[in-house]
Amino acid sequence: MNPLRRFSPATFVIVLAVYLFYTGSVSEYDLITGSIVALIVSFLVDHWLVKNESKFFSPRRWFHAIVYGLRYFLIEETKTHIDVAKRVFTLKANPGIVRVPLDVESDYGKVLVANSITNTPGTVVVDISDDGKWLYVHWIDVSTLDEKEVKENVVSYFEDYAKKIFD
Amino acid sequence: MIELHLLILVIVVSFGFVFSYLAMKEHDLLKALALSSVQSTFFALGFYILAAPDIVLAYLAIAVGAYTALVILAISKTERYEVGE
Amino acid sequence: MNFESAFLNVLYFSAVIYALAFILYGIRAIKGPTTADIILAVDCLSFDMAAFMVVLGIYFKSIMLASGAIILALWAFMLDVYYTKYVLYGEVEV
Amino acid sequence: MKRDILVAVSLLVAFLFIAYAVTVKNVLGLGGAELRPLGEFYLSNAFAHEGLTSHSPEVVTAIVWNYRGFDTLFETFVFFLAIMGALSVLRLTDEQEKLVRELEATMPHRQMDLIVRATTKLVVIMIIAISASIALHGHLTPGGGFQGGSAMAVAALLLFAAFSKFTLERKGLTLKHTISAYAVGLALILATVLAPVFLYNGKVLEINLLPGEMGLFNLDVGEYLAVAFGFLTVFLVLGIPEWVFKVVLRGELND
Amino acid sequence: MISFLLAYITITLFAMLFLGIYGVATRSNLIKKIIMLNIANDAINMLFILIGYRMVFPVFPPVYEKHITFREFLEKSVDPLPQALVLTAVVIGMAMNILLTTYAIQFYRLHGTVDARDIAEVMRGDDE
Amino acid sequence: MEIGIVPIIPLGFAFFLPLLGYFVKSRRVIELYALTASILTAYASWKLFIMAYSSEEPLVYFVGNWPAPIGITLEVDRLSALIVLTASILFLLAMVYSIGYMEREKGIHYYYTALLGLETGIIGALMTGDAFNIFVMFEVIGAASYSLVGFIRRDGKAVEAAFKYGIIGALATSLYFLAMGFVYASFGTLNLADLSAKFHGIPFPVTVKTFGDPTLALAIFFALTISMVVVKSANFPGHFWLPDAHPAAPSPVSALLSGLVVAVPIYVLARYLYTVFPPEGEIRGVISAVLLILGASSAFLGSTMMLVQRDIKRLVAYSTIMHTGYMFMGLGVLSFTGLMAVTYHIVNHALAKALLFLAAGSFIHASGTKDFEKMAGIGKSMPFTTFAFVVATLSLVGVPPLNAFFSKMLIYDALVERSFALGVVIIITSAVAAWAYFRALVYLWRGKPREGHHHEHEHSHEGPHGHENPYMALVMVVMAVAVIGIGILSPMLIDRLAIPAATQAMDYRSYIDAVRRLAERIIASG
Repeated sequence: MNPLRRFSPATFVIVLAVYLFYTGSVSEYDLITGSIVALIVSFLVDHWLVKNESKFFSPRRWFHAIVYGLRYFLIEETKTHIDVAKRVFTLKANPGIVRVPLDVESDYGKVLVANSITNTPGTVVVDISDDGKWLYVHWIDVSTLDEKEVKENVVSYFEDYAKKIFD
Repeated sequence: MIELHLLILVIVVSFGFVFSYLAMKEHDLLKALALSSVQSTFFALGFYILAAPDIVLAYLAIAVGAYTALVILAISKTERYEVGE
Repeated sequence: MNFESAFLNVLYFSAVIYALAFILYGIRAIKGPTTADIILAVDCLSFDMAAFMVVLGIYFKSIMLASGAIILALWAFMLDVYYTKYVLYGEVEV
Repeated sequence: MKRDILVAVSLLVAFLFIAYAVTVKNVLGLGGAELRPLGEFYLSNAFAHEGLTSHSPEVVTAIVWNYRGFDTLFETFVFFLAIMGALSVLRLTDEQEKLVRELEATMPHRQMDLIVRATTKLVVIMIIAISASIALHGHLTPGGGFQGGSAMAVAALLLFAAFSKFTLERKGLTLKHTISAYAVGLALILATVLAPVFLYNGKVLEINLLPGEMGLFNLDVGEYLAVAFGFLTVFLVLGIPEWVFKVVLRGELND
Repeated sequence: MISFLLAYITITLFAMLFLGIYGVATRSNLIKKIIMLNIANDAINMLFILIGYRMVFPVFPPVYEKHITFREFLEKSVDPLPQALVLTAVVIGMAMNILLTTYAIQFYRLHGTVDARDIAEVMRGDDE
Repeated sequence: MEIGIVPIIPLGFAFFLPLLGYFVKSRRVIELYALTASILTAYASWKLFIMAYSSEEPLVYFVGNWPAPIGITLEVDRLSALIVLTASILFLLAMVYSIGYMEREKGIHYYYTALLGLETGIIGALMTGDAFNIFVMFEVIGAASYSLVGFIRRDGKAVEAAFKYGIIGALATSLYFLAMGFVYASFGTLNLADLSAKFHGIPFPVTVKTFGDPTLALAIFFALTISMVVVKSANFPGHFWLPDAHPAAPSPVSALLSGLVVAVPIYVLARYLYTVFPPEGEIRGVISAVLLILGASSAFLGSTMMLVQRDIKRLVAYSTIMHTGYMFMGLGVLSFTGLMAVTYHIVNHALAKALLFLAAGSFIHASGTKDFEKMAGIGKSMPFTTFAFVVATLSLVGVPPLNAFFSKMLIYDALVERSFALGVVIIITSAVAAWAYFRALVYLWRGKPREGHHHEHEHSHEGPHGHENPYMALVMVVMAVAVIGIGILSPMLIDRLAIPAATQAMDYRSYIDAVRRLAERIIASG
């Protein structure tokens, strides 16, 4: 097999970026050593980290990722924080674990959805089924048990973006 | 202002002492290990306050990383509970 | 009131809150009836500590000290994975 | 129980004596604002342009590998001996190794769930990059070979836990490779230590092979490789499932 | 104030050291012995670093950065030698941990116990 | 020759032995590699010995060309050169012996790696002139000896002994590390010559003043160091690991552990007590009394426990406790005769005790059991081994023409200078030990083979062999001849070796000056 096929440009970029970020300086020495390290690592890990290189370098996906990040941290987080704070003071809570279907195909998309759900207060992902099709979510206010409505309330906002970014 | 550093250190060593005492008294080794990792984390903060970034890097990798993994491995290969007095 | 002093005030405030959180986590780690409680407390304590370190780093105006915080956050993740795997499967590296 | 009390009482006496000496007499000389002269010497000379300098702005690394490099060489040796001691307890002959492979092939692989695995992938890559950065910047900013190497080892441990040991072994990471890489790291250190003796009739550990600030680079890289693969070697052998090892050991005991 | 705080810190650290020694001497579980040994080592390391600390503010780590003058660095930086020594000791401590843990595991494989009192019985049984 | 390269030789060879062992399966290659390493080391230490004895001052070597208080100094005087030579020769012999003894063990490269590591640690600890470096070297010795004790991993006793030895040794060296803290805090330096200069009020470059309360710090330092030495050299309160650890190791390793490893802490204590901080005033009396009491009690303990042993190696191990007790008593006198006697006794004891363990190991190798009541009558079929065993026991008991007699006599002289009662301790314990050895010898030589002797083989881990291995016999004969030869030449050797060594070790002024002159020159030239 052609050894050059093992080289993964996306991994190279990620490693170099992390290296420079941690070092905190962009001198000649850093660039050279960083590139060498990134080259070695990207040959070693093959396409294990990033399966599809073209997806990684697509500007459209990056744009969605940035938009999602801003909206998530500025709007969604604030909303849920206020909601949970209200519940704390009024003692209105109806906790329970619900099962939610998951439509995202890629692994990273699933991780993004699960972590986004966990990071917003009020909802925590407890488990994921072995085939990756179902999420088990602990929800502070189980208002409905209908699958579609649950999905609408808990997952769909994140999932739309996850699909745009990773699928 | 140096008192601020020393006050944080006082908190660090007090927590360290309390948690290492608890670790000694605990019969469940997994819990004892968790308690001693609390102590390690506080000590990392202590090294940080004492202006020793090199030690912090080495100590964290050792005490929070490799050492914990090693002891969990040992517990999983031997017994989890210490036999009481 | 200029920006810097306001920022420092916020820092003071957050440092105090982090320190209070230490105590709460510490209580949970001491009391925690099950092992899972203790592990969760250790985990939260580690991340809390990392954040506290960053705050202190800003306060002392030293970038160097922030690198420890990044490392601590990463290591705490490893600690969780190990505990979890042990509690779930009994053996770790299989 | 009686012995416990005896130990406690004798320790308490020693503790009281030391507490008296440290607090009342201030034996440790704490609380001063002045440096000890030796420390001051290191601080003012470590990165000077001439004189007894080691050209390194990171004074701790300068002491660890340059001024007191002999200590650190032997510290690496202690680490090496400990790892070889652990391996000698867990050693496997060729036949036993084959038996272990056969038995392990029958085992289910317990990976953790999808979310943990995907997160681990990212975190591991980050840790590898950070560990390399810590190690290669050892002579400029806090860090050094040992810190970087142990960080790298933690990345490997994370992989062991989230995926299984077998996943890595199937990818081609075996004991043979780790031992070879370990030896490469040690060879780099030893070459840097001994080269001055043979090259220009210098002394052991008189490091000026590379110019200026780069002097400690070799040792950082060597120690990084040595520590990372030393840890990996031990954990690869320790990770053999318990019942497999017991079968192997029983075979040996019955011989 | 400073001397009181320092006295408190050192005494607590020494107490922790002796707690660790007491634990090594009296706990019967081998893994527990290792944990207590580490606690004792941690206390010693912290004491060692404390020796190199200086009562100046702000205090710098012994790493020269471009944005401070050399004179300031010399006046405000802590003693680097104890840190270098502790670094050596930390590595050595980890090496010992690896070795000791391996022996504990191997003993469990042979005799099915890691408790010192059981070990004494096992050993007596072997002699006869 | 470069002095600094002596401890690097075994280290460098040890680094690549595991790799070699992993890829080359032939035993001969590995044995040859290890032998080459130890021959080179022995040659280098012979050169070192010649240099040290032909030079008036201690040899000084600045590692990396960093002068004294800044870098690490190797400082070799006659005392350390003598013990380095003994050590490296013993290691060479032990490795030749191991070829025969370990012929049935698997994973032999780990064994030789640890053996070379032990050699590195011992040579390093003897040569170094830096207090903290001694800590590192103790850990090297420790790591190597723990892994050697536990090498026979199918033996539960060996593994348990290795763990016990490991945890107590790690704790002891931690205490020594704390002692370093006190030294650095109050004297501001770690170099031995510099410490001595500070203690005697002699000026030294770079470090100029002391901090805190040096007298009290010195007291705490001695308390911590003595507790470390007590544990590491197996004297009375810290002796409990030795009777388990030394017999459990393979016999050549037991020989080295008993002969050399317990002597290194004693050498270090001697260095501190005689060269660096010769105690004065109140502290002198306290240290002397502590050492004498501990030494006498461990001598009594060792000799009485010898009487009740049935395991031949445990018997010899208890004898080691007795002899370290003697060395402690010799140090405790704090006089020139004491140091000279201890120096000479370290060399003689190393040789005789190693020979005794090797002979015992040879019996075990041949009979497959450790119990000498079960190996009754074996002596007649193994003439060389029995000869070696007899020579070694007679020497250790103190029979006149053999080597240990002279050093015991010197220790006796030193003790009688202080008090007659202390001399009596040596006589009584020697007599008890003689009785214990005699009992063992009678079994080995005169005893009738017991019924069921051959069934014992299955349970022992070192199976039966039947005849004397040529490598092992060769080593034992060489050593027995050395024991007799040194004994006969003793009056001359004491004059030529022991007295100059002790004189130079007590001459702190030349010890400091040798370092200071060189350091001042380098610092001035910048």
